[in-house]
Amino acid sequence: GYEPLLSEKNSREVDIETPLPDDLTRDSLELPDLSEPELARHYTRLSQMNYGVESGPFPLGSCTMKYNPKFTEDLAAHPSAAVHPDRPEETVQGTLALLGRTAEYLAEIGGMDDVTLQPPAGAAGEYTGVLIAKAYHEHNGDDRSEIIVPDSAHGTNFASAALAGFDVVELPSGEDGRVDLDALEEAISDETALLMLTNPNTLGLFERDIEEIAEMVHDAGGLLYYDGANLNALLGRARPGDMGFDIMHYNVHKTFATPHGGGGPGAGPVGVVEELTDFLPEPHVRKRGGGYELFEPERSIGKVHGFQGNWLVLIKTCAYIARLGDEGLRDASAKAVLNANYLAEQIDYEVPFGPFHHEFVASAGDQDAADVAKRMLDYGVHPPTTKWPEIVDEALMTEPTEIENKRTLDQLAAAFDAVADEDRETIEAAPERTSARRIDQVSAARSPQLSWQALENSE
Amino acid sequence: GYEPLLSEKNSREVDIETPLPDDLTRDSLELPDLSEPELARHYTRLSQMNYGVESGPFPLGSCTMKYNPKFTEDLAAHPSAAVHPDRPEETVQGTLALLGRTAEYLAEIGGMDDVTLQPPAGAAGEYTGVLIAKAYHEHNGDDRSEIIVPDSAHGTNFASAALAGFDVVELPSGEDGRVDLDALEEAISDETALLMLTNPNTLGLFERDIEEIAEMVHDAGGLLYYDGANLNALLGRARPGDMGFDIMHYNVHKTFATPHGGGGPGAGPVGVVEELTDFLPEPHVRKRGGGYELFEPERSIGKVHGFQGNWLVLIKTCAYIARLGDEGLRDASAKAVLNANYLAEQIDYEVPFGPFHHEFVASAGDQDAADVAKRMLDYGVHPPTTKWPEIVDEALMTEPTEIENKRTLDQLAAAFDAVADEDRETIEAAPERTSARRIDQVSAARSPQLSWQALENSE
Amino acid sequence: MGGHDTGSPYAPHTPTETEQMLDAVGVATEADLFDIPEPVRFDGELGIEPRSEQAVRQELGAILGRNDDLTEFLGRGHYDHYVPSLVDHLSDRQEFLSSYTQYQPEIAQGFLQALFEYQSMLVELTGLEVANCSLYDAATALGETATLASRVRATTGDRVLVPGHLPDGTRGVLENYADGADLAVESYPMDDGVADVEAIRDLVDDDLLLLYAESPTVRGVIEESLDDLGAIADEHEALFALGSDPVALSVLEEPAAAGADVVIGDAATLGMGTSYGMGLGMFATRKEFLRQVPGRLVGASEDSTGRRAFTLTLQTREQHIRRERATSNICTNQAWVALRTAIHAAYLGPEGLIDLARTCITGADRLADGLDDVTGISAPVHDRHHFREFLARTDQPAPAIASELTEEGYAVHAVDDHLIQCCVTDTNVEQIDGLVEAVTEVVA
Amino acid sequence: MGGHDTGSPYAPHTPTETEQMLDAVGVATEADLFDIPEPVRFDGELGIEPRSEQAVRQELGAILGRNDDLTEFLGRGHYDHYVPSLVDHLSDRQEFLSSYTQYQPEIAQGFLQALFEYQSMLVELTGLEVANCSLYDAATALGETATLASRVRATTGDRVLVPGHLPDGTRGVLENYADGADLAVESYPMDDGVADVEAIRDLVDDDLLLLYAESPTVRGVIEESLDDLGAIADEHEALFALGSDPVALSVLEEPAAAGADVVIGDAATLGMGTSYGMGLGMFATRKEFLRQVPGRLVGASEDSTGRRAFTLTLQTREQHIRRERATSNICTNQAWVALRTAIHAAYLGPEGLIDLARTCITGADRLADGLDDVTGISAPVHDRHHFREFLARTDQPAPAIASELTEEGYAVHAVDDHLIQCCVTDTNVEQIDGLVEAVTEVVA
Repeated sequence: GYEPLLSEKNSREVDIETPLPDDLTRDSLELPDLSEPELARHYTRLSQMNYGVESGPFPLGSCTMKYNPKFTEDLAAHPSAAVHPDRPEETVQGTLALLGRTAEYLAEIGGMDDVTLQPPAGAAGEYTGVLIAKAYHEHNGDDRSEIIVPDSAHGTNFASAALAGFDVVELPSGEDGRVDLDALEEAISDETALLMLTNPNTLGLFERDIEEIAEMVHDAGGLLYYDGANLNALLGRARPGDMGFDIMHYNVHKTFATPHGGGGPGAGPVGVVEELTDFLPEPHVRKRGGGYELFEPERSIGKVHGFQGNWLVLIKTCAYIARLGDEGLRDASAKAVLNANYLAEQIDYEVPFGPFHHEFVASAGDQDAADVAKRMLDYGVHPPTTKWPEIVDEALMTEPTEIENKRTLDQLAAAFDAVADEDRETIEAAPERTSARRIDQVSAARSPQLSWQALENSE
Repeated sequence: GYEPLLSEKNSREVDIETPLPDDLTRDSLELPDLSEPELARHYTRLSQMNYGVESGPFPLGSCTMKYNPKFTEDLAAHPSAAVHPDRPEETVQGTLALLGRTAEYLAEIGGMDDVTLQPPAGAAGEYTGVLIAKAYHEHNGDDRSEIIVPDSAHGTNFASAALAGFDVVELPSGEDGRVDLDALEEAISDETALLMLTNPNTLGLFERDIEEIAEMVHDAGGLLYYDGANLNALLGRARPGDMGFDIMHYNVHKTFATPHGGGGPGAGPVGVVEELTDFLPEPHVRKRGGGYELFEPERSIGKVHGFQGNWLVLIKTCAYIARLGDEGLRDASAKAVLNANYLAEQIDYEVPFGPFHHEFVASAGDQDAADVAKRMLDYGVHPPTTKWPEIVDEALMTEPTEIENKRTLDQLAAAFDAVADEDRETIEAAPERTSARRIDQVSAARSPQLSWQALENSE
Repeated sequence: MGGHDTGSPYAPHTPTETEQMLDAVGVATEADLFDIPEPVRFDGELGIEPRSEQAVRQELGAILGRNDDLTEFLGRGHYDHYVPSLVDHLSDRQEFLSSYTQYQPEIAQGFLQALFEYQSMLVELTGLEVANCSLYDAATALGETATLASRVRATTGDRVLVPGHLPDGTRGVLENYADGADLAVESYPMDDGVADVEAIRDLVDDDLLLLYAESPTVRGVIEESLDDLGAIADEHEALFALGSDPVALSVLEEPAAAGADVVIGDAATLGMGTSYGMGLGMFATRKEFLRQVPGRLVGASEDSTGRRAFTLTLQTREQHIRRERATSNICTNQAWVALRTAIHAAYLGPEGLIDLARTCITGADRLADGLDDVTGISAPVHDRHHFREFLARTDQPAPAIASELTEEGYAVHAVDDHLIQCCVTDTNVEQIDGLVEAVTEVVA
Repeated sequence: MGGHDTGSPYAPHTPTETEQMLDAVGVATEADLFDIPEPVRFDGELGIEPRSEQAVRQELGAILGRNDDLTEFLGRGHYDHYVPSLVDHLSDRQEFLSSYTQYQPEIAQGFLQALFEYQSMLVELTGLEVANCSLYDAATALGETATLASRVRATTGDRVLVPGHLPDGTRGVLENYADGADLAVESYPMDDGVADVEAIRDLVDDDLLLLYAESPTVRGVIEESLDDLGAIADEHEALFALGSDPVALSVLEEPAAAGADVVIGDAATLGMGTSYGMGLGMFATRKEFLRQVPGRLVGASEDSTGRRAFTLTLQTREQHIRRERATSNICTNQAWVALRTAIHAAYLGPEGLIDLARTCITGADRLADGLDDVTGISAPVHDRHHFREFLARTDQPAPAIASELTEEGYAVHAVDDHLIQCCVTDTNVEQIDGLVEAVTEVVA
């Protein structure tokens, strides 16, 4: 497993000649210079050193790595989808109609009254939601400075709150892994702008007290935010809006099977209840006459993306939801939860807490969870998320999603169990069968080399 | 490297229920029954056990394994290309125009007067050409029974001649690897319907006496057929029509970079000189008014394909030629010939004969050429064609095509030379690093198991 | 764009590399590499302008765009079924698309296994023991069947009997194959859309070499006398061959059960969609004819570690070894289409295939009923069971009706002065009402 | 279709398997798996009909088809360049498309190397030492630059100065980021399409935190005073950030040479084509700010055998570790777009990139000349060097002209009552004459 860098294959420095005066231009440009066949082989080779959902099981906890239907790619590649964001509304009625429909679908699924599609990722959705909460309180003349986030929440919750200028109040989990109502009581104050919750939480546990939680927050004048990372557990079974959440984001690259693309692009649409619709980002889509139009909501928070977000991703979202429909969505959550429960049942590692839904967090016990993960690579599967949430020792956070079945779950369980039986030396030496062996991350961070130029200079 | 059969993963037997009476239907159907994600993984895994042009060098002699440009695939997938062959002409003017243009391009490149696009492969092209020769002679009241084929010719030449009912007269090669004029003189008679020649021949040698050869055949009342397998050597440098050939086929999946698809589909258009255009298969395309029409040539040989051949392949052919143009085509042959000559110069194996063009045939000497090939697999390259043509002992027939450059040719040479230095045990034990080790072909043929049903029955 | 700036965009040589390589070879210029006698050298221009990728896409895309956008109700041997996107995406992986015939099986296990699976599916669908991994199309498969018959038949005999309704294209291909093998092609009469069994009995004698029937026939009628036809062939020690396709075979009587010795047809009805007649010659036969089979066969074997592995097998039948005594001249075949067919079939699974076949039955019935209600049209002409397609009799001239329908955006066959033919599959079943409406207008 | 016949087509469970698994888990029904209190259970219908793949493609394809087919001369931050087919085919390989963030680098070397190469190309194009491997888009990159500035600036200061012509979308995003970090966004005046350097000198004081300029500006003018602007920022110990894009940077003065501390912009001008504003936030900066960089960074390291290998690095900057003290909240980014950008850039190579940039210069000039010849139009408004786009002054109302042009099949910006803006790239350069003709007719 080794492929030279593009720059090592062939580079060429070309002098710049343009109609511009020399003082406005650079002197030369040096970049890789390879033919199409060479590039095809380069990237084919690189792809062969990469593991995707179609390579095998991918039970990365909290990441909902579903199979990405191919036909949604074809729709995103539709020639009519290639339009400029500054086009007059009447010339992009197709785009607006598709956005409108996607927003309607999502609103229905989340039990929300309206949805913005602008946020380009889940964290951007959180940030959007936080801005909406901020604007709402400000509009009410209510200057609130704090956002409450459970300790088991995704790191983005903390960061998004901070980005919007809030102080973060961290909420310790209760002994059952859920929100501790006493702790919550203590955390809530008249500074509380928002409580951000993931439900089921990152342990896969449904917050059974959600109605009471909502009441407490609302009574204190705060709002309730739903982190949609784990929505796949609830499709067609429960809706954040019905639980008392005021704002939520959707991770379409999780729940709605738009591909994760090695890190993105995703999209993080945000749904809100009626009371908050005036605060949605602009432009917002709505029906008018037989068609659709864009408008600026009355108290819009403004913009969270330079244009209107990750349009091509939203096409895939819409297509996926239309393909599944009610029946398919309900089945997706059923099978996702069945798979997690079945897998947890099969593996030798201890699984504390429960009953869980779409994911579970096992404990590697006296093994190092990161080593366990590396060793699982040798068994040809993608390992779970490790060492998080910290409430479980040496956590192995496992989310098989609905796309596995008994056969592949049994294979996955066999990989877990094989590693569970192995000794420390073996797992510390892992992986052995991958294109690269264990990579030294410490020295990578200690003396960062972030470009081929840096590599050349260090030689 | 092992992937269970579809049938081993999950099969299902389903009872047949239709509106038809039971005696017209089968009772049940048992086939693999897998979900889309499972299939995606199955075929992804299979693809990973397969070597393509973008996996690395592919110097398979006589096969012209070029890089297949991606954009030609997009054109073949153009929605407007999906038309039925029975459509009225006036509704498929796009298809007819594209066929017309492709035929014109090919006629120009081959120096022919007209071209049929109907033959679905090279061998089908040969057969078409033979039928045209037959019809021509018959039309002239000249019943000729023999076709002359050099011993170094592709096996298809012999088989195509036989398929059309001719006797094959095999022509022994001269000492220089080319046509022996004395032997040819002896072979020619008034039974000679056709001489089939590959030029450059399978040793990569240009038949320098081609003018004399053509004269001899024509004087005897015979026709001259050009096997287009090696046309890549001559693009824009020489044209079969100018050499005296009357009929030729083009292997578009070689010369014009339409993908070989693991064995096809290709296309084998056939070009003819003016005198033979009346014999072309029907329907044939021609311009009429501002558009195109189909017609039946006056003395058409009839059909060689149920409809009009491999249409989607022809789109790719046309696109490739239009992309390269004169300049690109001439460059392709130059670089193909340069590459073969450069590679031959670099390797340790003896290369008899010359000067060669787009391919050369090295001799593995006292090594077994088939073993050499197996061992080359271990060096991550595709080996040459082996043990053919038989005029070279333990032949390694090597055609790098123009898509390699000095770097990849040097890698390829290193693979040749590494094997040349290895001992018999090593190469007989090869390959070691492939997804399957050396496969037992003898027992495969002795007790054929050609389906999963056969495998199940044998268990 | 890399490498050099002129010439083939797919040749990677920089000018410097080219110089170095010419030096290594020992010639001064590229022209010196060519050992071509001066008189046959080509110094002219082909007159083909090179174009950018973008320009070729625009230009050829615009040419293709001249095809009218019609909803096709066309069949007669070339059928359109919806091809799932998965088929495109998987088959386009370069490891499949840009690979060669599997002469080095150790690095071609993936394609070999896919073809083995394709063969196995045909074994299930036909009930025969052996399927090859592709011929060009249904017509050439019929030609190959005739030559196979002449090789395997115990006694002499040169008569090939085919349905009177066989399309010209198929018949034409068969004639050429038959001509080379000195066989005589004759039509047998049809009665109400199917084989006239009694007439056939009268026609045959011991010179019968091959009896060919189709089900569904090209007119969409399900042949009801397959058992009789098989028996007739048997009586005369002739081969009985059946033409069909994988979708129809999912529900129709198993050919082997009706005595078929060979099953052919267009397997690209799965995997390919409408493609101007580009097909995939299906070919399955009895085990006893194995060594006379045309085309490639993939077999299971073992590698040196004892693990199951696949390889092309029985290659001594083929042209590259047996030359003029080969079972066929076929070399390049339709392997990649077979891969697509297999993926499509696997995608559908048994239930999906049966569903699809049901759509072909009920859709045709529904359209026939709809047209029958139109004044001036009676459909179906044959009072039989149909699959996908059927004939309709028109009071007005059929060619004029068909031509006017193209103006309305529909394509149907005009097969005779007062006969049109329509084909319904999953891709146009939703447009049945539209067609009926258009026909109503056109004949009004 | 396999597995079960209802429910999600992407869940493979057969009914039997489901039963077995429920048994293993110890529950009777799927509903029993859900630990949801009754009052918040959802028993209603979402009202979304499931559809076949074919139906969804038809339906959504038809919806998309409602977009008018216009030749766009639109830019202003979202640019269209021809994306070679190679980019689609390679980036669509599932190993790339369906992979996750590279938390397990040992099985993600391919994507990591591609991102490392992307970073390296940006280093060459910007002259800065560090590039991250993506932010969402140019606007959010500007927001992140403002917060970076507030973290790294030695002294206090809260003023962010941006061009007066900054588009509303970019400005709006920046305002939100600035608000959270208690920064003040102010516009500086423009003069003849570029920064008014003297006015800026008057505006700034020691509270200056960040000075932001663009070249080309949103009006397509190449900024000529970058060195001056860099010096002004430097004098006040403020950061100087430049907005641009990879195509422009191929030929324009190297930002680092002009004193830029940060370079941002939309890198998806390569790799993505027109996509309704979907972009790729480019972000490069000086090495000294490395540990304050937002977003992901790929670094070279070694594996346990000493072989070069790549990994995400400096992750302690990121939200999943540093939480509310992270450099940004970004998690999912635009990695796959960065892959596409890198492939596109590599496809073009240095000569191809420069060629493309030249087309953007000469094309804009040619269109401006053409429009200037039309009575009632003067172009370009700014007597300066342009890249891709320019303003034209119209005697008649610009919105009416733009609107009438859509009837003729062209889209241009109407940026003011009597200003239109046009953008030329390799994708519409062949349509320049058509646009000029259409404008001539419209204003006649």
